[in-house]
Amino acid sequence: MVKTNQVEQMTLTIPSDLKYLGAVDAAVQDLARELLFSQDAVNDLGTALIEACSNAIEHGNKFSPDKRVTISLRFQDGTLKAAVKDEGRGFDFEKAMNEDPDPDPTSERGRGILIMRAFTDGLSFSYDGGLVCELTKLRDGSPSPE
Amino acid sequence: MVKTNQVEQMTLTIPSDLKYLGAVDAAVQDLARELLFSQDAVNDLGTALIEACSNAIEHGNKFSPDKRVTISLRFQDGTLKAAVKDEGRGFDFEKAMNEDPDPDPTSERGRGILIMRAFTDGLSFSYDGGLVCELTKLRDGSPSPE
Amino acid sequence: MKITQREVQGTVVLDLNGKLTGGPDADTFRKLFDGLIAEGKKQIVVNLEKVSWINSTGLGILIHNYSTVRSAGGDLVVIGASDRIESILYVTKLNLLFKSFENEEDAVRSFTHTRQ
Amino acid sequence: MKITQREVQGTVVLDLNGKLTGGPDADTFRKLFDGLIAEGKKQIVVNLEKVSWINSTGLGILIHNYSTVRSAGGDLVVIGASDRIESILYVTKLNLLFKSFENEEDAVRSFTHTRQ
Ligand SMILES: Nc1ncnc2c1ncn2[C@@H]1O[C@H](COP(=O)(O)OP(=O)(O)O)[C@@H](O)[C@H]1O
Ligand SMILES: Nc1ncnc2c1ncn2[C@@H]1O[C@H](COP(=O)(O)OP(=O)(O)O)[C@@H](O)[C@H]1O
Repeated sequence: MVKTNQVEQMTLTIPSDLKYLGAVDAAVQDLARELLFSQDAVNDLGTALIEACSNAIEHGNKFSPDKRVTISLRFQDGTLKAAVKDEGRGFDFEKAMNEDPDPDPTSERGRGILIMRAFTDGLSFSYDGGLVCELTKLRDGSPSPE
Repeated sequence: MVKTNQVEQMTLTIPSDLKYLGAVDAAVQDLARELLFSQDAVNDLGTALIEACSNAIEHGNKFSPDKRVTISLRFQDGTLKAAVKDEGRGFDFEKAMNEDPDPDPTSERGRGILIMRAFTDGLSFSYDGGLVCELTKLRDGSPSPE
Repeated sequence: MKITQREVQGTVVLDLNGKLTGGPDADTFRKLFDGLIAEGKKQIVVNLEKVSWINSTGLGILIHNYSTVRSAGGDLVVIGASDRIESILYVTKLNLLFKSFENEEDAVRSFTHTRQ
Repeated sequence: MKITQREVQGTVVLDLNGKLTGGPDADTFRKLFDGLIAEGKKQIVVNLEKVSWINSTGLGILIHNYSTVRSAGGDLVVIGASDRIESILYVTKLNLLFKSFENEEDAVRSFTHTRQ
Protein backbone atom coordinates (compact mmCIF):
# COMPACT_ATOMS: atom_id res chain seq x y z
CA MET A 1 0.00 0.00 0.00
CA VAL A 2 1.18 3.47 -0.88
CA LYS A 3 1.12 5.88 2.03
CA THR A 4 0.24 9.50 1.38
CA ASN A 5 3.06 12.03 1.70
CA GLN A 6 5.70 9.35 1.47
CA VAL A 7 8.23 10.19 -1.23
CA GLU A 8 9.45 7.26 -3.24
CA GLN A 9 12.42 7.81 -5.51
CA MET A 10 14.31 5.61 -7.92
CA THR A 11 17.26 6.82 -10.00
CA LEU A 12 18.77 5.35 -13.16
CA THR A 13 21.98 6.48 -14.82
CA ILE A 14 22.78 5.33 -18.35
CA PRO A 15 25.43 5.99 -21.00
CA SER A 16 24.56 8.07 -24.07
CA ASP A 17 23.50 5.01 -26.00
CA LEU A 18 20.01 4.21 -27.28
CA LYS A 19 20.52 0.56 -26.38
CA TYR A 20 19.74 1.42 -22.72
CA LEU A 21 16.33 2.92 -23.48
CA GLY A 22 14.61 -0.45 -23.30
CA ALA A 23 15.90 -0.98 -19.76
CA VAL A 24 14.64 2.45 -18.72
CA ASP A 25 11.26 1.75 -20.30
CA ALA A 26 11.02 -1.68 -18.65
CA ALA A 27 11.93 -0.26 -15.23
CA VAL A 28 9.47 2.63 -15.30
CA GLN A 29 6.71 0.37 -16.58
CA ASP A 30 7.20 -2.15 -13.80
CA LEU A 31 7.37 0.58 -11.17
CA ALA A 32 4.26 2.39 -12.43
CA ARG A 33 2.32 -0.90 -12.47
CA GLU A 34 3.49 -1.55 -8.92
CA LEU A 35 2.23 1.93 -8.00
CA LEU A 36 -1.15 0.92 -9.45
CA PHE A 37 -1.14 3.04 -12.60
CA SER A 38 -3.43 1.66 -15.32
CA GLN A 39 -1.83 -0.24 -18.22
CA ASP A 40 -2.64 2.67 -20.55
CA ALA A 41 -0.98 5.15 -18.20
CA VAL A 42 2.03 2.83 -17.92
CA ASN A 43 2.40 2.71 -21.72
CA ASP A 44 2.00 6.47 -22.01
CA LEU A 45 4.64 7.13 -19.40
CA GLY A 46 7.09 4.73 -21.08
CA THR A 47 6.50 6.38 -24.45
CA ALA A 48 7.05 9.90 -23.11
CA LEU A 49 10.10 8.89 -21.08
CA ILE A 50 11.74 7.16 -24.05
CA GLU A 51 11.25 10.35 -26.02
CA ALA A 52 12.85 12.50 -23.30
CA CYS A 53 15.81 10.10 -23.00
CA SER A 54 16.24 9.92 -26.78
CA ASN A 55 16.51 13.72 -26.90
CA ALA A 56 18.96 13.74 -23.98
CA ILE A 57 21.19 11.16 -25.69
CA GLU A 58 20.91 12.62 -29.17
CA HIS A 59 20.59 16.40 -28.83
CA GLY A 60 21.91 16.86 -25.29
CA ASN A 61 24.89 14.50 -25.04
CA LYS A 62 25.33 14.06 -28.79
CA PHE A 63 26.00 10.36 -28.23
CA SER A 64 29.23 11.19 -26.36
CA PRO A 65 30.57 8.09 -24.55
CA ASP A 66 31.80 10.33 -21.71
CA LYS A 67 28.39 11.82 -20.96
CA ARG A 68 25.56 10.21 -19.06
CA VAL A 69 21.82 10.59 -18.72
CA THR A 70 20.18 10.48 -15.28
CA ILE A 71 16.53 9.57 -14.86
CA SER A 72 14.89 10.22 -11.47
CA LEU A 73 11.46 8.81 -10.80
CA ARG A 74 9.60 10.28 -7.81
CA PHE A 75 6.19 9.22 -6.66
CA GLN A 76 4.12 11.23 -4.21
CA ASP A 77 0.39 11.82 -3.67
CA GLY A 78 -0.71 9.88 -6.73
CA THR A 79 1.72 11.68 -9.05
CA LEU A 80 4.77 10.23 -10.75
CA LYS A 81 7.39 12.74 -11.85
CA ALA A 82 10.18 11.64 -14.15
CA ALA A 83 13.12 14.02 -14.54
CA VAL A 84 15.61 13.33 -17.33
CA LYS A 85 18.89 15.21 -17.09
CA ASP A 86 21.68 15.27 -19.65
CA GLU A 87 25.14 16.92 -19.74
CA GLY A 88 24.54 19.12 -22.76
CA ARG A 89 24.09 22.82 -23.39
CA GLY A 90 20.31 22.85 -23.43
CA PHE A 91 18.22 24.69 -26.01
CA ASP A 92 15.65 27.47 -26.28
CA PHE A 93 12.88 25.43 -24.75
CA GLU A 94 10.58 28.42 -24.17
CA LYS A 95 10.53 28.92 -27.91
CA ALA A 96 10.17 25.22 -28.68
CA MET A 97 7.27 24.84 -26.24
CA ASN A 98 5.36 27.68 -27.91
CA GLU A 99 6.02 26.63 -31.49
CA ASP A 100 3.40 24.71 -33.40
CA PRO A 101 4.62 21.34 -34.57
CA ASP A 102 5.74 21.18 -38.20
CA PRO A 103 2.53 20.79 -40.19
CA ASP A 104 4.25 18.74 -42.94
CA PRO A 105 3.12 15.16 -42.31
CA THR A 106 6.16 13.73 -44.12
CA SER A 107 8.68 15.73 -42.08
CA GLU A 108 11.07 13.22 -40.53
CA ARG A 109 11.73 15.10 -37.29
CA GLY A 110 10.19 17.37 -34.66
CA ARG A 111 7.58 15.14 -33.04
CA GLY A 112 9.30 14.57 -29.68
CA ILE A 113 7.78 17.46 -27.76
CA LEU A 114 4.38 16.74 -29.27
CA ILE A 115 4.59 13.12 -28.09
CA MET A 116 5.83 13.98 -24.59
CA ARG A 117 2.99 16.48 -24.21
CA ALA A 118 0.30 14.15 -25.53
CA PHE A 119 1.24 11.23 -23.28
CA THR A 120 1.71 13.04 -19.96
CA ASP A 121 -0.22 15.43 -17.74
CA GLY A 122 2.66 17.88 -17.60
CA LEU A 123 5.92 18.67 -19.40
CA SER A 124 8.49 21.24 -18.36
CA PHE A 125 12.13 22.05 -19.06
CA SER A 126 14.78 23.71 -16.96
CA TYR A 127 18.56 24.03 -17.02
CA ASP A 128 20.80 22.98 -14.15
CA GLY A 129 24.28 22.14 -15.46
CA GLY A 130 22.50 20.15 -18.16
CA LEU A 131 19.02 20.12 -19.59
CA VAL A 132 16.33 18.76 -17.26
CA CYS A 133 13.13 17.55 -18.87
CA GLU A 134 10.40 16.82 -16.35
CA LEU A 135 7.37 14.69 -17.15
CA THR A 136 4.36 14.46 -14.84
CA LYS A 137 1.85 11.62 -14.89
CA LEU A 138 -1.17 11.47 -12.57
CA ARG A 139 -2.34 8.04 -11.47
CA ASP A 140 -5.93 9.12 -11.87
CA GLY A 141 -5.26 11.57 -14.68
CA SER A 142 -6.87 12.13 -18.04
CA PRO A 143 -7.39 9.04 -20.19
CA SER A 144 -4.61 8.30 -22.66
CA PRO A 145 -4.86 9.43 -26.30
CA GLU A 146 -7.06 7.30 -28.63
CA MET B 1 27.03 -4.01 -32.06
CA VAL B 2 29.06 -4.45 -28.91
CA LYS B 3 32.64 -3.30 -29.24
CA THR B 4 35.31 -5.21 -27.34
CA ASN B 5 36.99 -3.36 -24.46
CA GLN B 6 34.25 -0.79 -24.28
CA VAL B 7 32.91 -0.51 -20.74
CA GLU B 8 29.19 -0.06 -20.51
CA GLN B 9 27.73 0.87 -17.17
CA MET B 10 24.22 1.47 -15.93
CA THR B 11 23.37 2.35 -12.33
CA LEU B 12 20.09 2.05 -10.45
CA THR B 13 19.38 3.42 -6.97
CA ILE B 14 16.28 2.27 -5.12
CA PRO B 15 14.72 2.72 -1.66
CA SER B 16 14.79 -0.17 0.83
CA ASP B 17 11.47 -1.46 -0.43
CA LEU B 18 10.81 -4.80 -2.13
CA LYS B 19 8.34 -3.09 -4.45
CA TYR B 20 11.27 -1.80 -6.53
CA LEU B 21 12.72 -5.25 -7.21
CA GLY B 22 10.50 -5.79 -10.24
CA ALA B 23 11.85 -2.64 -11.87
CA VAL B 24 15.44 -3.77 -11.24
CA ASP B 25 14.65 -7.20 -12.66
CA ALA B 26 12.93 -5.72 -15.74
CA ALA B 27 15.84 -3.34 -16.38
CA VAL B 28 18.59 -5.95 -16.10
CA GLN B 29 16.61 -8.39 -18.24
CA ASP B 30 16.13 -5.88 -21.04
CA LEU B 31 19.77 -4.83 -20.90
CA ALA B 32 21.11 -8.39 -20.93
CA ARG B 33 18.89 -9.24 -23.89
CA GLU B 34 20.16 -6.14 -25.67
CA LEU B 35 23.72 -7.36 -24.96
CA LEU B 36 22.76 -10.65 -26.63
CA PHE B 37 22.63 -12.89 -23.58
CA SER B 38 20.41 -15.96 -24.09
CA GLN B 39 16.92 -15.94 -22.58
CA ASP B 40 18.06 -18.54 -20.01
CA ALA B 41 21.04 -16.41 -19.01
CA VAL B 42 18.75 -13.37 -18.76
CA ASN B 43 16.40 -15.22 -16.40
CA ASP B 44 19.30 -16.51 -14.30
CA LEU B 45 20.78 -13.06 -13.94
CA GLY B 46 17.42 -11.58 -12.92
CA THR B 47 16.90 -14.32 -10.34
CA ALA B 48 20.35 -13.87 -8.78
CA LEU B 49 20.10 -10.08 -8.79
CA ILE B 50 16.68 -10.11 -7.11
CA GLU B 51 18.18 -12.31 -4.40
CA ALA B 52 21.12 -9.95 -3.83
CA CYS B 53 18.81 -6.92 -3.69
CA SER B 54 16.38 -8.71 -1.33
CA ASN B 55 19.27 -9.37 1.06
CA ALA B 56 20.48 -5.76 0.78
CA ILE B 57 17.00 -4.43 1.59
CA GLU B 58 16.20 -6.97 4.31
CA HIS B 59 19.47 -7.81 6.07
CA GLY B 60 21.60 -4.84 5.03
CA ASN B 61 19.28 -1.83 5.25
CA LYS B 62 16.67 -3.55 7.45
CA PHE B 63 13.92 -1.90 5.37
CA SER B 64 15.01 1.55 6.63
CA PRO B 65 13.32 4.30 4.57
CA ASP B 66 16.49 6.43 4.91
CA LYS B 67 18.77 3.84 3.35
CA ARG B 68 19.16 3.03 -0.31
CA VAL B 69 20.43 0.18 -2.45
CA THR B 70 22.65 0.87 -5.45
CA ILE B 71 22.91 -1.58 -8.32
CA SER B 72 25.71 -1.09 -10.87
CA LEU B 73 25.68 -3.12 -14.06
CA ARG B 74 28.93 -3.20 -16.02
CA PHE B 75 29.44 -5.01 -19.28
CA GLN B 76 32.86 -5.68 -20.76
CA ASP B 77 34.38 -8.43 -22.89
CA GLY B 78 31.32 -10.63 -22.84
CA THR B 79 30.93 -10.43 -19.06
CA LEU B 80 28.19 -8.68 -17.13
CA LYS B 81 29.01 -7.77 -13.54
CA ALA B 82 26.25 -6.65 -11.21
CA ALA B 83 27.31 -5.04 -7.93
CA VAL B 84 24.65 -4.53 -5.26
CA LYS B 85 25.61 -2.19 -2.44
CA ASP B 86 23.63 -1.46 0.70
CA GLU B 87 24.18 0.88 3.69
CA GLY B 88 24.31 -1.80 6.37
CA ARG B 89 26.96 -3.31 8.60
CA GLY B 90 27.73 -6.32 6.46
CA PHE B 91 28.15 -9.86 7.81
CA ASP B 92 30.71 -12.62 8.06
CA PHE B 93 30.54 -13.51 4.40
CA GLU B 94 33.71 -15.64 4.47
CA LYS B 95 31.98 -17.93 6.90
CA ALA B 96 28.66 -17.88 5.03
CA MET B 97 30.37 -18.68 1.72
CA ASN B 98 32.03 -21.75 3.21
CA GLU B 99 29.00 -23.07 5.07
CA ASP B 100 26.90 -25.82 3.61
CA PRO B 101 23.30 -24.79 3.07
CA ASP B 102 20.87 -25.95 5.73
CA PRO B 103 20.06 -29.57 4.81
CA ASP B 104 16.52 -29.33 6.24
CA PRO B 105 14.29 -29.10 3.17
CA THR B 106 11.48 -27.45 5.15
CA SER B 107 13.70 -24.69 6.55
CA GLU B 108 12.12 -21.39 5.59
CA ARG B 109 15.32 -19.39 5.15
CA GLY B 110 18.95 -19.60 4.05
CA ARG B 111 18.67 -20.25 0.32
CA GLY B 112 19.80 -16.85 -0.98
CA ILE B 113 23.52 -17.57 -1.32
CA LEU B 114 22.77 -20.98 -2.82
CA ILE B 115 20.53 -19.35 -5.45
CA MET B 116 22.98 -16.55 -6.28
CA ARG B 117 25.75 -19.11 -6.72
CA ALA B 118 23.69 -21.50 -8.83
CA PHE B 119 22.49 -18.86 -11.28
CA THR B 120 25.73 -16.98 -11.90
CA ASP B 121 29.30 -17.73 -12.96
CA GLY B 122 30.73 -15.91 -9.96
CA LEU B 123 29.67 -14.53 -6.56
CA SER B 124 31.80 -12.45 -4.21
CA PHE B 125 31.28 -10.13 -1.26
CA SER B 126 33.29 -7.19 0.00
CA TYR B 127 32.74 -4.30 2.38
CA ASP B 128 33.09 -0.65 1.40
CA GLY B 129 30.96 1.50 3.69
CA GLY B 130 28.18 -1.01 3.09
CA LEU B 131 28.05 -4.58 1.91
CA VAL B 132 28.86 -5.08 -1.77
CA CYS B 133 27.63 -8.27 -3.36
CA GLU B 134 29.04 -8.84 -6.84
CA LEU B 135 27.51 -11.24 -9.34
CA THR B 136 29.27 -12.25 -12.56
CA LYS B 137 27.51 -13.66 -15.60
CA LEU B 138 29.31 -14.68 -18.79
CA ARG B 139 27.48 -14.26 -22.07
CA ASP B 140 28.83 -17.55 -23.29
CA GLY B 141 29.02 -19.15 -19.86
CA SER B 142 27.83 -22.46 -18.48
CA PRO B 143 24.26 -23.44 -19.31
CA SER B 144 21.70 -22.52 -16.67
CA PRO B 145 20.55 -25.05 -14.07
CA GLU B 146 17.95 -27.63 -15.18
CA MET C 1 0.35 -9.86 -5.04
CA LYS C 2 -3.31 -10.70 -5.63
CA ILE C 3 -4.75 -14.05 -4.57
CA THR C 4 -8.03 -15.46 -5.89
CA GLN C 5 -9.56 -18.54 -4.30
CA ARG C 6 -11.59 -21.12 -6.26
CA GLU C 7 -12.81 -24.62 -5.54
CA VAL C 8 -12.58 -27.47 -8.04
CA GLN C 9 -13.95 -30.90 -7.07
CA GLY C 10 -13.26 -30.37 -3.37
CA THR C 11 -9.78 -29.01 -3.99
CA VAL C 12 -8.93 -25.38 -3.29
CA VAL C 13 -7.13 -23.60 -6.13
CA LEU C 14 -5.33 -20.36 -5.26
CA ASP C 15 -4.52 -18.19 -8.28
CA LEU C 16 -1.56 -15.96 -7.42
CA ASN C 17 -0.93 -12.84 -9.48
CA GLY C 18 2.19 -10.69 -9.12
CA LYS C 19 5.51 -11.29 -7.44
CA LEU C 20 6.03 -13.62 -4.52
CA THR C 21 8.37 -11.88 -2.06
CA GLY C 22 8.33 -11.26 1.67
CA GLY C 23 6.62 -8.22 3.16
CA PRO C 24 2.92 -7.57 3.83
CA ASP C 25 1.79 -10.05 1.15
CA ALA C 26 3.41 -12.86 3.08
CA ASP C 27 1.16 -12.29 6.10
CA THR C 28 -1.99 -12.20 3.98
CA PHE C 29 -0.94 -15.45 2.35
CA ARG C 30 -0.21 -17.10 5.70
CA LYS C 31 -3.52 -16.02 7.23
CA LEU C 32 -5.38 -17.31 4.21
CA PHE C 33 -3.80 -20.73 4.76
CA ASP C 34 -4.56 -20.74 8.47
CA GLY C 35 -8.19 -19.95 7.57
CA LEU C 36 -8.37 -22.79 5.03
CA ILE C 37 -6.99 -25.30 7.52
CA ALA C 38 -9.47 -24.09 10.16
CA GLU C 39 -12.28 -24.80 7.66
CA GLY C 40 -10.87 -28.29 7.07
CA LYS C 41 -9.73 -27.48 3.55
CA LYS C 42 -6.36 -29.05 3.12
CA GLN C 43 -6.00 -30.12 -0.49
CA ILE C 44 -4.47 -27.06 -2.02
CA VAL C 45 -3.26 -26.18 -5.50
CA VAL C 46 -1.16 -23.02 -5.75
CA ASN C 47 -1.33 -21.62 -9.28
CA LEU C 48 1.87 -19.75 -10.14
CA GLU C 49 0.97 -19.07 -13.78
CA LYS C 50 0.73 -15.31 -13.22
CA VAL C 51 3.68 -15.09 -10.82
CA SER C 52 6.47 -13.37 -12.74
CA TRP C 53 9.14 -14.17 -10.18
CA ILE C 54 9.85 -15.34 -6.68
CA ASN C 55 12.74 -14.70 -4.27
CA SER C 56 14.01 -16.91 -1.45
CA THR C 57 11.74 -15.17 1.07
CA GLY C 58 8.84 -16.02 -1.21
CA LEU C 59 10.02 -19.64 -1.27
CA GLY C 60 10.04 -19.49 2.52
CA ILE C 61 6.38 -18.46 2.53
CA LEU C 62 5.47 -21.35 0.23
CA ILE C 63 7.39 -23.75 2.48
CA HIS C 64 5.73 -22.37 5.60
CA ASN C 65 2.28 -22.90 4.10
CA TYR C 66 3.30 -26.33 2.84
CA SER C 67 4.32 -27.31 6.39
CA THR C 68 1.03 -25.95 7.80
CA VAL C 69 -1.00 -28.02 5.34
CA ARG C 70 1.07 -31.18 5.81
CA SER C 71 0.81 -30.99 9.61
CA ALA C 72 -2.96 -30.89 9.15
CA GLY C 73 -2.76 -34.06 7.05
CA GLY C 74 -3.26 -32.32 3.71
CA ASP C 75 -1.01 -31.50 0.78
CA LEU C 76 0.06 -28.48 -1.28
CA VAL C 77 1.02 -28.80 -4.93
CA VAL C 78 1.94 -26.12 -7.46
CA ILE C 79 0.94 -25.57 -11.09
CA GLY C 80 1.88 -23.14 -13.82
CA ALA C 81 5.47 -22.53 -12.71
CA SER C 82 7.42 -20.73 -15.45
CA ASP C 83 10.80 -22.07 -16.61
CA ARG C 84 12.35 -19.43 -14.43
CA ILE C 85 10.50 -20.55 -11.30
CA GLU C 86 10.94 -24.26 -12.13
CA SER C 87 14.69 -23.82 -12.20
CA ILE C 88 14.64 -22.10 -8.79
CA LEU C 89 12.64 -25.02 -7.37
CA TYR C 90 15.17 -27.39 -8.92
CA VAL C 91 18.27 -25.59 -7.62
CA THR C 92 16.85 -25.41 -4.09
CA LYS C 93 15.63 -29.04 -4.33
CA LEU C 94 12.13 -27.83 -3.45
CA ASN C 95 10.88 -29.82 -6.43
CA LEU C 96 11.41 -32.81 -4.12
CA LEU C 97 9.19 -31.21 -1.46
CA PHE C 98 6.14 -30.00 -3.34
CA LYS C 99 4.94 -31.60 -6.54
CA SER C 100 4.69 -29.38 -9.59
CA PHE C 101 2.05 -30.16 -12.24
CA GLU C 102 1.73 -28.80 -15.75
CA ASN C 103 -1.99 -28.15 -15.51
CA GLU C 104 -4.87 -27.85 -13.10
CA GLU C 105 -6.60 -31.09 -14.14
CA ASP C 106 -3.56 -33.20 -13.31
CA ALA C 107 -3.09 -31.41 -9.99
CA VAL C 108 -6.73 -31.85 -8.94
CA ARG C 109 -6.70 -35.48 -10.14
CA SER C 110 -3.65 -36.18 -7.95
CA PHE C 111 -5.82 -35.39 -4.91
CA THR C 112 -8.79 -37.42 -6.15
CA HIS C 113 -6.50 -40.42 -6.59
CA THR C 114 -5.13 -40.04 -3.07
CA ARG C 115 -8.66 -40.08 -1.72
CA GLN C 116 -9.64 -43.31 -3.44
CA MET D 1 16.42 -4.68 -34.47
CA LYS D 2 16.16 -7.72 -36.73
CA ILE D 3 14.42 -7.54 -40.10
CA THR D 4 13.21 -10.59 -42.03
CA GLN D 5 12.01 -10.24 -45.60
CA ARG D 6 9.26 -12.40 -47.12
CA GLU D 7 7.14 -12.21 -50.25
CA VAL D 8 3.39 -12.84 -50.28
CA GLN D 9 1.52 -12.63 -53.60
CA GLY D 10 3.92 -10.08 -55.07
CA THR D 11 3.94 -7.98 -51.90
CA VAL D 12 7.05 -7.68 -49.74
CA VAL D 13 6.46 -8.27 -46.02
CA LEU D 14 9.16 -7.04 -43.65
CA ASP D 15 8.96 -8.59 -40.19
CA LEU D 16 10.61 -6.24 -37.70
CA ASN D 17 11.78 -7.58 -34.34
CA GLY D 18 13.04 -5.36 -31.52
CA LYS D 19 12.87 -1.63 -30.94
CA LEU D 20 12.61 0.94 -33.69
CA THR D 21 14.92 3.82 -32.79
CA GLY D 22 17.58 5.78 -34.62
CA GLY D 23 21.20 4.64 -34.74
CA PRO D 24 22.82 1.95 -36.86
CA ASP D 25 19.54 0.05 -37.37
CA ALA D 26 18.11 3.04 -39.18
CA ASP D 27 20.77 2.86 -41.90
CA THR D 28 20.26 -0.86 -42.42
CA PHE D 29 16.54 -0.27 -42.75
CA ARG D 30 17.01 2.58 -45.23
CA LYS D 31 19.42 0.59 -47.39
CA LEU D 32 17.03 -2.34 -47.45
CA PHE D 33 14.33 -0.04 -48.83
CA ASP D 34 16.62 1.48 -51.43
CA GLY D 35 17.47 -2.07 -52.55
CA LEU D 36 13.79 -3.04 -52.79
CA ILE D 37 12.95 0.01 -54.90
CA ALA D 38 15.95 -0.70 -57.17
CA GLU D 39 14.51 -4.20 -57.72
CA GLY D 40 11.14 -2.66 -58.57
CA LYS D 41 9.51 -3.96 -55.39
CA LYS D 42 7.33 -1.19 -54.11
CA GLN D 43 4.34 -2.75 -52.41
CA ILE D 44 5.56 -3.07 -48.90
CA VAL D 45 4.00 -4.29 -45.66
CA VAL D 46 5.92 -3.45 -42.49
CA ASN D 47 5.02 -5.90 -39.73
CA LEU D 48 5.35 -4.25 -36.31
CA GLU D 49 3.97 -7.20 -34.31
CA LYS D 50 7.33 -7.86 -32.62
CA VAL D 51 8.28 -4.21 -32.19
CA SER D 52 7.96 -3.47 -28.49
CA TRP D 53 8.27 0.27 -28.90
CA ILE D 54 9.23 3.10 -31.22
CA ASN D 55 10.53 6.62 -30.60
CA SER D 56 10.16 9.71 -32.76
CA THR D 57 13.44 8.99 -34.55
CA GLY D 58 12.04 5.55 -35.37
CA LEU D 59 8.91 7.22 -36.73
CA GLY D 60 11.22 9.40 -38.85
CA ILE D 61 12.77 6.28 -40.36
CA LEU D 62 9.34 4.86 -41.20
CA ILE D 63 8.35 8.18 -42.78
CA HIS D 64 11.58 8.35 -44.77
CA ASN D 65 11.01 4.89 -46.17
CA TYR D 66 7.36 5.70 -46.83
CA SER D 67 8.42 8.73 -48.87
CA THR D 68 10.97 6.66 -50.82
CA VAL D 69 8.34 4.09 -51.73
CA ARG D 70 5.71 6.67 -52.61
CA SER D 71 8.08 8.59 -54.89
CA ALA D 72 8.68 5.33 -56.73
CA GLY D 73 4.91 4.98 -57.21
CA GLY D 74 4.45 2.29 -54.55
CA ASP D 75 2.96 2.21 -51.07
CA LEU D 76 3.94 1.25 -47.52
CA VAL D 77 1.38 -0.02 -45.02
CA VAL D 78 1.85 -1.31 -41.48
CA ILE D 79 0.40 -4.29 -39.64
CA GLY D 80 0.55 -5.63 -36.09
CA ALA D 81 0.95 -2.28 -34.32
CA SER D 82 0.39 -2.70 -30.57
CA ASP D 83 -2.02 -0.39 -28.74
CA ARG D 84 1.01 1.53 -27.60
CA ILE D 85 2.31 2.09 -31.14
CA GLU D 86 -1.20 2.75 -32.52
CA SER D 87 -1.65 5.58 -30.07
CA ILE D 88 1.69 7.12 -31.11
CA LEU D 89 0.60 6.98 -34.76
CA TYR D 90 -2.69 8.59 -33.76
CA VAL D 91 -1.15 11.40 -31.70
CA THR D 92 1.33 12.26 -34.47
CA LYS D 93 -1.43 11.94 -37.11
CA LEU D 94 0.74 9.42 -38.96
CA ASN D 95 -2.29 7.14 -39.07
CA LEU D 96 -3.45 9.51 -41.84
CA LEU D 97 -0.19 8.95 -43.73
CA PHE D 98 0.30 5.20 -43.70
CA LYS D 99 -2.55 2.77 -43.43
CA SER D 100 -2.51 0.36 -40.53
CA PHE D 101 -4.12 -3.08 -40.97
CA GLU D 102 -5.00 -5.62 -38.32
CA ASN D 103 -3.59 -8.57 -40.22
CA GLU D 104 -1.38 -9.54 -43.12
CA GLU D 105 -4.20 -10.82 -45.35
CA ASP D 106 -6.00 -7.46 -45.30
CA ALA D 107 -2.77 -5.59 -45.93
CA VAL D 108 -1.78 -7.78 -48.89
CA ARG D 109 -5.34 -7.66 -50.24
CA SER D 110 -5.24 -3.84 -50.17
CA PHE D 111 -2.44 -3.98 -52.72
CA THR D 112 -4.18 -6.58 -54.89
CA HIS D 113 -7.26 -4.36 -54.99
CA THR D 114 -5.23 -1.34 -56.02
CA ARG D 115 -3.80 -3.34 -58.89
CA GLN D 116 -7.18 -4.36 -60.29
N1 LIG E 1 17.89 17.48 -24.37
C1 LIG E 1 18.02 18.38 -25.35
N2 LIG E 1 19.16 19.09 -25.50
C2 LIG E 1 19.31 19.97 -26.50
N3 LIG E 1 18.35 20.22 -27.42
C3 LIG E 1 17.19 19.57 -27.34
C4 LIG E 1 16.95 18.61 -26.31
N4 LIG E 1 15.69 18.13 -26.47
C5 LIG E 1 15.18 18.74 -27.56
N5 LIG E 1 16.08 19.62 -28.09
C6 LIG E 1 15.89 20.49 -29.27
O1 LIG E 1 14.50 20.60 -29.55
C7 LIG E 1 14.22 20.20 -30.90
C8 LIG E 1 12.84 19.55 -30.98
O2 LIG E 1 12.81 18.32 -30.29
P1 LIG E 1 11.78 17.20 -30.66
O3 LIG E 1 10.40 17.80 -30.71
O4 LIG E 1 11.99 16.10 -29.71
O5 LIG E 1 12.10 16.76 -32.15
P2 LIG E 1 13.37 16.00 -32.78
O6 LIG E 1 14.12 15.34 -31.65
O7 LIG E 1 12.78 15.03 -33.73
O8 LIG E 1 14.18 17.06 -33.48
C9 LIG E 1 15.37 19.28 -31.27
O9 LIG E 1 15.61 19.25 -32.66
C10 LIG E 1 16.53 19.92 -30.51
O10 LIG E 1 17.08 20.99 -31.26
N1 LIG F 1 23.44 -7.62 2.52
C1 LIG F 1 23.55 -8.29 3.70
N2 LIG F 1 23.80 -7.61 4.85
C2 LIG F 1 23.90 -8.26 6.03
N3 LIG F 1 23.77 -9.61 6.17
C3 LIG F 1 23.52 -10.34 5.07
C4 LIG F 1 23.42 -9.74 3.79
N4 LIG F 1 23.20 -10.73 2.89
C5 LIG F 1 23.16 -11.86 3.56
N5 LIG F 1 23.36 -11.66 4.89
C6 LIG F 1 23.41 -12.69 5.98
O1 LIG F 1 23.62 -13.96 5.40
C7 LIG F 1 22.59 -14.87 5.79
C8 LIG F 1 22.30 -15.88 4.69
O2 LIG F 1 21.72 -15.24 3.57
P1 LIG F 1 20.83 -16.04 2.54
O3 LIG F 1 21.55 -17.26 2.11
O4 LIG F 1 20.45 -15.08 1.47
O5 LIG F 1 19.54 -16.52 3.35
P2 LIG F 1 18.34 -15.72 4.01
O6 LIG F 1 18.32 -14.35 3.39
O7 LIG F 1 17.13 -16.53 3.67
O8 LIG F 1 18.62 -15.70 5.47
C9 LIG F 1 21.41 -13.98 6.15
O9 LIG F 1 20.53 -14.57 7.06
C10 LIG F 1 22.10 -12.76 6.75
O10 LIG F 1 22.43 -12.97 8.09
